[in-house]
Amino acid sequence: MTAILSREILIYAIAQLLDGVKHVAVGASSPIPAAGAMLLRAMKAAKGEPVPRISVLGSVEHNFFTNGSAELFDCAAQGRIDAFFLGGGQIDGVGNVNLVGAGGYPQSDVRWPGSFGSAYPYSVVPRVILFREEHSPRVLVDKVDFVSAPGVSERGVSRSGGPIALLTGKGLFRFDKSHPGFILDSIHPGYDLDEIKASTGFKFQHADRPGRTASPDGSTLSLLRGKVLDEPAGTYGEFAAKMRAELP
Amino acid sequence: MTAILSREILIYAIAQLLDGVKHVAVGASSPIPAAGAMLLRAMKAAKGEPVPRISVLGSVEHNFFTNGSAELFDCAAQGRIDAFFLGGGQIDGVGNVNLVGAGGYPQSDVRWPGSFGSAYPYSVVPRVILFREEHSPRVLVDKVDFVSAPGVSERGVSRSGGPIALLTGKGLFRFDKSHPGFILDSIHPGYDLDEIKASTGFKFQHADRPGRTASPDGSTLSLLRGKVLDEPAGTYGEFAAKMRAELP
Amino acid sequence: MTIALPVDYAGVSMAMTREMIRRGASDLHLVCVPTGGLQVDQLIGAGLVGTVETSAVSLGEAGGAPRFNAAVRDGSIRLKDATCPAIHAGLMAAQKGIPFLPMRGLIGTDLLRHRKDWRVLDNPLADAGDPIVLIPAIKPDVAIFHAPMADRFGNVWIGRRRELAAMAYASTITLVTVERIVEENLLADELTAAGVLPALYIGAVGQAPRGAWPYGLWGEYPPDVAELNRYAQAARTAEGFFRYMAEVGVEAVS
Amino acid sequence: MTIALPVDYAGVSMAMTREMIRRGASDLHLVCVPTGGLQVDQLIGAGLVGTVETSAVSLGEAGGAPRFNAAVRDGSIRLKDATCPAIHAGLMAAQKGIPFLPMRGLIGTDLLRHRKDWRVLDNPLADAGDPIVLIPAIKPDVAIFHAPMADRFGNVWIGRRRELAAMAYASTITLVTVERIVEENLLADELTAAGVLPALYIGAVGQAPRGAWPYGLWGEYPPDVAELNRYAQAARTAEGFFRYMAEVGVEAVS
Repeated sequence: MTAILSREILIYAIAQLLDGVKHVAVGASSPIPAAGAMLLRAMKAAKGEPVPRISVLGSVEHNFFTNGSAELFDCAAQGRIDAFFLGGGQIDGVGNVNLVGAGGYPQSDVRWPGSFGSAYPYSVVPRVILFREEHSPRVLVDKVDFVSAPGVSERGVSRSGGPIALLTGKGLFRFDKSHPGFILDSIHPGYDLDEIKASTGFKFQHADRPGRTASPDGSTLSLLRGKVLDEPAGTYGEFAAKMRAELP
Repeated sequence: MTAILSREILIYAIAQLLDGVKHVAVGASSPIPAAGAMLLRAMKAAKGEPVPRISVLGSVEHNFFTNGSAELFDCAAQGRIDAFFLGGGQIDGVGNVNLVGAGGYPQSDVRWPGSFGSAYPYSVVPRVILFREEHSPRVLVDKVDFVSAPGVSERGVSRSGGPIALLTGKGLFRFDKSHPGFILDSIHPGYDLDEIKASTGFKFQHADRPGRTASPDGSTLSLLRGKVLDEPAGTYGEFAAKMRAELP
Repeated sequence: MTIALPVDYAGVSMAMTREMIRRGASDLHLVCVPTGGLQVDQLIGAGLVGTVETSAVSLGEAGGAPRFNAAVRDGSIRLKDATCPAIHAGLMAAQKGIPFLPMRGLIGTDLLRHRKDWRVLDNPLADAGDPIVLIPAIKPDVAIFHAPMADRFGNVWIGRRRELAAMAYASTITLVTVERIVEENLLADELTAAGVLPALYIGAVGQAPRGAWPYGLWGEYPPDVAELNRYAQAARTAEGFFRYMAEVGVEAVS
Repeated sequence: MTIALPVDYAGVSMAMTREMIRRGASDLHLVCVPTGGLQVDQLIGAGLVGTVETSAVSLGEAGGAPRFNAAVRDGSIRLKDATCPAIHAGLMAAQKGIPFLPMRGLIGTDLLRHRKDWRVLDNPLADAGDPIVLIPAIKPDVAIFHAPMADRFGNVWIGRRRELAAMAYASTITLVTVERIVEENLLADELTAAGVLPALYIGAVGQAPRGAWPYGLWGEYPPDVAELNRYAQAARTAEGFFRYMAEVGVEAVS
């Protein structure tokens, strides 16, 4: 058995965060979340349990929608999507996400593409997983410069969804919406609490000795390296190819 | 030349009422309005003028919509339909239309199918032509028992469409929305003012000696009996067949 | 239980209608999208229906809907008289997960006067006045229809009959009968995909050849006009209705 | 003039974009449905644009949109930052002829704070509170896109890319380029009809083979990734942009 790669830790963490969902939507250009969902499906299938439906967004070949680009949002509004991933140019300590730009608005110093459809699924999908590999004070800020999608909403505002976790290349946080704020759940192999603190621009809660992010066991790893990556050019062929290129 | 049939008078009257429209929608089960629209198209084509678009509603074979049964209403809302026809179990002197039932509600003595989509196009299509061959006090009532679609709207209510005329088997009325009420425009051959008065349940304005509804001239009649009815089994073949059966 | 049912020409699952009557149910709330016919009339005649929300119920060229009309006279069903675009608006609100859709053209109708769930609001985006009606979301528990084909993966081909998709989006679950089930994935080819309601919305698909009979199915077979007329005649009385239903093999199992 | 333009994978008429730049225009108001890319970047770079209403502008894998980003920094375009479902909601309101569509999920965003045309209303159907945002109708003058085929009657086949239909419904007129024009009526066969935007909405159709290039067209050809990267590099400066455009044969006629 070769050493477990850091991305395999991320994929396994995502599979665990998704446990129990019936339908997860993942972006076509998000191989790690997609692989996490596919790993969960393989794990469920191996145990003979019901498998989650995985919908690949923005894939021309595997487009499973037939009502244009509004259908994803409608589908989420109807409660048909249980989990979703969101990244961000900036993410702050109360779960706000900024996809618009840094330094002023509208004449931002650094302009990113824009908010896309972030706010809506963030407000209606029950399990939104914030995923950003870069874990630095530049990304994880105290307060975002622009709120594309708010982490929590004021009392009285209808909201059925929101963030449940933030996964980075260094650690996993759980989101506590009552606080609101992030609680460090575990640290990935190779990092420590000081490193996490130094690279996180917002305050977060943590145990004195936070746990280590779990690595997949042997059988899970062989599912990941086998079934998930080797899946032939079927529904998820393009992901498999991407993953194969990224995971030596 | 054979004698002009009473239905040919109606078809010609409709063609005149539609003069100038760019797009008229007609029901698949309304051969006279459809023939009127087709006659106008033939008359325009003969003069080398732009022809109106005719859309046949509810025809399975000639369905020109692709967004389900909501598209007609959306299309009308967008201002893409200039003229439309409406009948009614009862029509009253201020242009109200009843398609629901007579005598009480909800436990009507006589129940008709229901309002269908009447109110919406009545409110947004600029030229709605009320068409009902039966001209009797039972149909043309003083006040409808149920307003499926109102003839006029209160001041301040947004309304861009409404009735412009009422055509029956006995005469043609114009609608004056400022009054509001009907003005007898002309009486079809074979009827007179006394007959119209006796068979109309609402009060209406009229000249002392109302005019006679125009008959198509020779060339128009040959268009009607030729091009319109003989049109091969093309777009309007089913109408042609219906009309041919009805017009000996 | 609220059930969304399509207009007579869009694809009516008469096969499932007969099965529903055999199995029985009570106090169903039917939402006709946007009008009803034979299916609604039979469900009412068999005593399954408590409420009908519709823009119209009729047998088309075969005349009025006899059991519906009788139930209206008796007051044995609750009527929510609507109009086509209001039904579409309510379903669209459910599709979008919003509480209501605004709609013009209803002020001055007796429909509005009798629909206490429809509310008039002065358009907040206008300077003054401009009353507009708010149609609350219609969220059926189940949508039921009949379509030409489905694939092995549960994708259903509805062609351009997009009111069927609108019903499905708005409903918690959708049950479909089809003429045939095909091997190939209907989403794999852009030509067929354009007319597909994805499996995501579908609870179950059953094969029922000629499942719309005596209605027709667009692109497949025409309506059986003689049979529709026979029903229209027979169902003028409750006795005639039950006799007819027994003749076509539909009796409550109880 | 307000122009609706589709997302990069739906069918972008780059052929018409080049023609627009040659002919020139000013102070265009672009509505991206729901995001923009190369087309929007080139129209901005060529100085045709006054306002951009969009959920995002980027060149996807090729990176940020250089002329858009520069214009944002300079403040030389007016920005109406939106989010995908709000663009869809505004177009849907126009489609339905209603003044607004309500939408949840926007309260607490800075999008809402900067969009003075979006209004918060307490949901009139709730007992108390429940604030919801009203998105006003978006009514473009023109919608422009590229599609695989049209027929001689002006019917355009858009397949399952129904945002193209949504754009057309909302817009006064729609201009389309297509890969090919076919002889048969696309509405005559239910299989093709399912993916048709009817001629009713179409102002003009022009044939432009590979008219989406360097974008791809679904079901037809993939994007020219090398060319998109070449543009992304070249357009980092205004000079580089004009040099690139001249190289691909696009210069203002003036």
